[in-house]
Amino acid sequence: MWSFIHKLGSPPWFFRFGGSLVRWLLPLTLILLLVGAFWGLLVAPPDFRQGNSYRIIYIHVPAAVVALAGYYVMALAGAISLIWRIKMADIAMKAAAPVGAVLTGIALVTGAIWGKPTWGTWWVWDARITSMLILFFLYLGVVALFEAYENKAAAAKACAVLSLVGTVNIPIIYKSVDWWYSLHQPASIKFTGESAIDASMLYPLLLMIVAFYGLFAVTVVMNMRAELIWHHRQSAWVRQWAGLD
Amino acid sequence: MSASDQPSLSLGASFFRQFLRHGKALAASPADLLNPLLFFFMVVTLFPLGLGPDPERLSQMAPGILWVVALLASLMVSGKLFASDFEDGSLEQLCLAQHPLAILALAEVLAHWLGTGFLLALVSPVFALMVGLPIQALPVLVISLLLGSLCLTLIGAVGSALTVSIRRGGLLLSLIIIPLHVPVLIFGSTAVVEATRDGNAVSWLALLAALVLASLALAPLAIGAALRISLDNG
Amino acid sequence: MSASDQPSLSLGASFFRQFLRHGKALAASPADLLNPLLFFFMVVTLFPLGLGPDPERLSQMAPGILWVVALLASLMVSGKLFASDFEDGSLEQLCLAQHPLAILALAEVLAHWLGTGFLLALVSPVFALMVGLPIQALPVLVISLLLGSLCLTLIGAVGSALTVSIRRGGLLLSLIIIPLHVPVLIFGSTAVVEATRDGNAVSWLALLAALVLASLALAPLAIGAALRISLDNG
Amino acid sequence: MSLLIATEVAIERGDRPLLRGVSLCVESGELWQLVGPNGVGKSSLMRALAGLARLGVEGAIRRQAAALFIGHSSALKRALTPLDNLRLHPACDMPVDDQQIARALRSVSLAGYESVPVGALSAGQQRRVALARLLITRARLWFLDEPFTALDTAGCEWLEQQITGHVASGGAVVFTSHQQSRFGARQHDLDLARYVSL
Amino acid sequence: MSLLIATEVAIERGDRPLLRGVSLCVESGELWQLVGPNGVGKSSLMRALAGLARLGVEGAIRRQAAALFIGHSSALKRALTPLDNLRLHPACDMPVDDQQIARALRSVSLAGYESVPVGALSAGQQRRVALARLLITRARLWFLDEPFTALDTAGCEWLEQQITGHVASGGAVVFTSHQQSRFGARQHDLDLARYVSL
Ligand code: HEM
Ligand SMILES: Nc1ncnc2c1ncn2[C@@H]1O[C@H](COP(=O)(O)OP(=O)(O)OP(=O)(O)O)[C@@H](O)[C@H]1O
Ligand SMILES: Nc1ncnc2c1ncn2[C@@H]1O[C@H](COP(=O)(O)OP(=O)(O)OP(=O)(O)O)[C@@H](O)[C@H]1O
Ligand SMILES: [Mg+2]
Ligand SMILES: [Mg+2]
Repeated sequence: MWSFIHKLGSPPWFFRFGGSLVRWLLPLTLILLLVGAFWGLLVAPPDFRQGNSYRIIYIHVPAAVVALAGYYVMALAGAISLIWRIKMADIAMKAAAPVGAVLTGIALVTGAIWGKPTWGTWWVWDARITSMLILFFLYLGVVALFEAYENKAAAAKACAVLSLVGTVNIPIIYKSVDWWYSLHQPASIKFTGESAIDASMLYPLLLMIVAFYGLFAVTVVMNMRAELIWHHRQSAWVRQWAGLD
Repeated sequence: MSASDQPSLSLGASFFRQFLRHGKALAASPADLLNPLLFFFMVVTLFPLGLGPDPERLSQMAPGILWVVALLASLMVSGKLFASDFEDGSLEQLCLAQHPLAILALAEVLAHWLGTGFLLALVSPVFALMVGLPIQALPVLVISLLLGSLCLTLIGAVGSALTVSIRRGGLLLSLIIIPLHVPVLIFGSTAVVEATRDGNAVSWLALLAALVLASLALAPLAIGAALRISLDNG
Repeated sequence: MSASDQPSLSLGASFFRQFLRHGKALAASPADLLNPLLFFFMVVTLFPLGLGPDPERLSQMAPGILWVVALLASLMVSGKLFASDFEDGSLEQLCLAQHPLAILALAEVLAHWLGTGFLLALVSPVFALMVGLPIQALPVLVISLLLGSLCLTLIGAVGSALTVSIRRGGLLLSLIIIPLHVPVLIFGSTAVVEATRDGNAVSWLALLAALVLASLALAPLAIGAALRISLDNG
Repeated sequence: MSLLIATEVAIERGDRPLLRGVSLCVESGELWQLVGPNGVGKSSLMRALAGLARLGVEGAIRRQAAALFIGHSSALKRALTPLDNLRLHPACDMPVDDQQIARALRSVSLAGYESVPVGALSAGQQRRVALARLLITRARLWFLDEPFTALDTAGCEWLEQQITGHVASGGAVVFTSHQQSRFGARQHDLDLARYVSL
Repeated sequence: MSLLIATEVAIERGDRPLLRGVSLCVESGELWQLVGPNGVGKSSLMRALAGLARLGVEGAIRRQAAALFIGHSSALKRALTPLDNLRLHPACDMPVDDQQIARALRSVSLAGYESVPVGALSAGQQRRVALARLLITRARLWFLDEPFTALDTAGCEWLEQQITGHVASGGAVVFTSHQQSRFGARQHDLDLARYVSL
């Protein structure tokens, strides 16, 4: 176990390990995505109230779920980088932030698109929607901070601090937004997610969630590999891999 | 000045150079350009959080909120307009240049505006939809913000030029500048309100345009004079 | 470290010295000190102008407006918290001091808060009356602002410490800390809303107080770490 | 030809009188050093001569040529590269292309640093970028306030050559320095201690 | 007694390797000068030795005494007077009273400027205030990065005396400078050109 963690910290080893991981995870994810999309978009029955427009949940919900989990992955990597000073954790964090931001963005945009036919408006200040928006800001903050630092080693440390501060805050933010929403008079429009969902719709949804998790992992690992070869572009093992030596 | 000391760089070239210099310093990375937009976005978000999520009430106040936030955004960034030029000594160099300080300073102001107010006006519809502004009011919103933010930036630049060196006088001078922002705010928000009611927005926009022309003509002179005073004080 | 290198100045004395140093530097430029107040005053005046003068509606929104503006005022000044220390090299000296950076930095943050948020909370009733907040809500407003602004300042200090080494970091700072400000805004404005309705304001104030304690405990650690990182980047 | 004529200049700063009765006439081809201990008013006088300070300055100052001023602050943007900094510099009074700038940077031994932000250069390297402005201006009158600061031996030699060359080609230089330098030109010293106003 | 032991230090900044294999051992009573051309890495090494930079620094650095660092930036607040600046300075590690500070200011020939804001002092005067810190610290290890900058002849002599005195009383000084100075103490040169990493 320890030797595995130790090896994870070694760039050449991780590069190879990541390579083989991507090699089988990427096809698997694509297959899951295809099956899930086919099932959800074509096979599953239309909703009796919303007709076919509800099918956007097959993108909306997985994106939202994985975006949330992604922040914790990123913060965990940040904590590891600060405490144990493992470079690989820096790289993981840097790779996860933009992916999480994009997923959050997808959840927001698909939600807005969905909101137009169902609520007749693009946006409402619902508790969950609002906290998703704040999560989006948190992600963007990390990405922007990283870009702004000139020294990339310092950038990673700074982002680690920021994402840790964010982690402490996320539960507070969620709780406060929840209270905020229930305290002020409720909006005239209700969030429709509460009704129990039929199994025929649920299974493809679960499948899509798993597929999005896979997609997240694959993108992050691919990002990390790209970062690794760029960072070590001068070193022997990269030149060997690229066939330069 | 002797004949050999004729300006060897045309006014236009100098202007453009100064414009580029400031623009590049602002946007040393493309991500920097997004920052004012994000700021606007976030501050717009703060209002529903503070005022409560009732869509009805929010949409009523949307024009006012959007305009006040735009004003604040401009206020927050334009205070620093000449600060770095003053600190790193660029201002001295501008004073010694062969072309009028007022015009070179205008180049900076325009670069600054393009990177902040202009962009903000372009993307404002997104925020407007979030606070429930009716769609038919969007064009007027964009135009009013385009004109208004230019005006705000010019006025803010005068304030910035006056206060850049002064440690103690800053307060008084901002007090002088702020009332000048008021007409812009009133014309702009009224134009948008009119547009939501299908009223006569155009005349308010015309008023804004007149303000823009007036400040384009007068502000550079004030800026140039103020910068020289600041240098003397420094 | 050998025995002769024992700290020869107690932690308390160092803390107080740092507090005084920052406080004096702030007070030497009263403009900086009054800026947040002025900003608050001005923006509170802008709202009736932008939203229309209907007193009924204004007084309904007063808690939200006052709190959003207080948040923005804190945002405006907290970017400057460590900027001058970084530029003039004081930060290096703090890092080399014998006492923990986190604690010395806390001294500065407190001095900063006393000069900005604390003052603002004290004079807020004046502004509150201008936007028609019911008188019975004033005590809650002041207390919520006292607690809340301390919290905002501490969070802002983390952001300032993270961005201080970045040129043109001003807006970036806002991006980073606005999301973290959200709970403070919600608790604070809700407390005031409850107070206007004679509801249960105390429990919201208690939540704010809990936030203050938590951030007093955690923020200094983050600030210390962030300042060291910034030094490494500089 | 006189490039700068100052008559009976008196200087005060912040209500404190510094110098009085300073007169000098800088001819083309001349090299002037303002001499005096810390705080006597060298920088203040130089700013007045260059036309940067007007309040608190009395007497007549006539500049008859375009002036270049390099003072304690570098007038460089830390976020920009040396290339951009020079190309877009307000003190650059002639049309320049990238090759000229690159040549100027090579001349100050900064080849290879063309696209590093100036903020990430060492103190001496930043000063070299600031001094590279000497190569992209047509100004005949140079005001240099402690230009040798932070330069290493090679850098100082380079600057001495530039100054000597500029003077030889009919320009004029007014500078201050606390270091000893050797120029290939005769040097006029203006000892400000003689003009201190009491 | 060794006050500072550095073994096999390697330094890189912004992904650019600067120095490698630097080892030095500073004993009490020693005076070390870091020597090298602009941009070789003197300031970077000194910051690493003083403990100010950690990222990009490899190797072992052990400081066994309190350190004082005076770098390119003065660590003075422009709005405060020299008196306040020194009395409240974070680097002042002992209890001081106003008389001590006033004496320190007299020693750097700034009597009469006690209550002028530091921002209104000349370049050399500001440097003198910064250097007055040498008189109000008990740190035994001094790191001085180009401390002679902006000082006039008298100022330089004063600083040479301080350094000599500190070394004689069992302290140690590590400094950089591009000027020639004369100290009453033997000086070790560490020529960084030998450690440049390729
Ligand atoms: C921009 C607008 C929207 C945002 C930001 C948003 C965000 C979210 C988030 C964060 C989740 C939570 C996933 C979880 O808790 O595990 C979610 C789930 C969900 N959303 Fe949205 N949403 C938006 C609009 C909509 C709309 C318009 C609808 C339907 C009318 C909708 C229906 C759902 C459903 C059915 C779920 C899953 C059910 C559940 O887990 O409770 N969303 N959305
Ligand atoms: N903030 C920074 N970020 C990245 N690189 C830097 C930074 N500061 C300096 N460098 C690089 O590190 C190298 C060494 O810089 P350093 O300041 O240590 O030089 P130095 O020997 O002190 O030179 P000088 O004599 O000019 O003061 C320079 O080549 C410079 O390009
Ligand atoms: N901004 C200012 N406001 C008020 N007084 C100033 C200001 N700058 C300098 N002075 C005062 O003017 C005097 C001369 O300053 P100046 O900078 O001209 O000296 P200098 O001869 O260049 O000295 P140095 O050799 O230290 O650079 C100093 O005694 C200083 O106190
Ligand atoms: Mg001077
Ligand atoms: Mg150096």
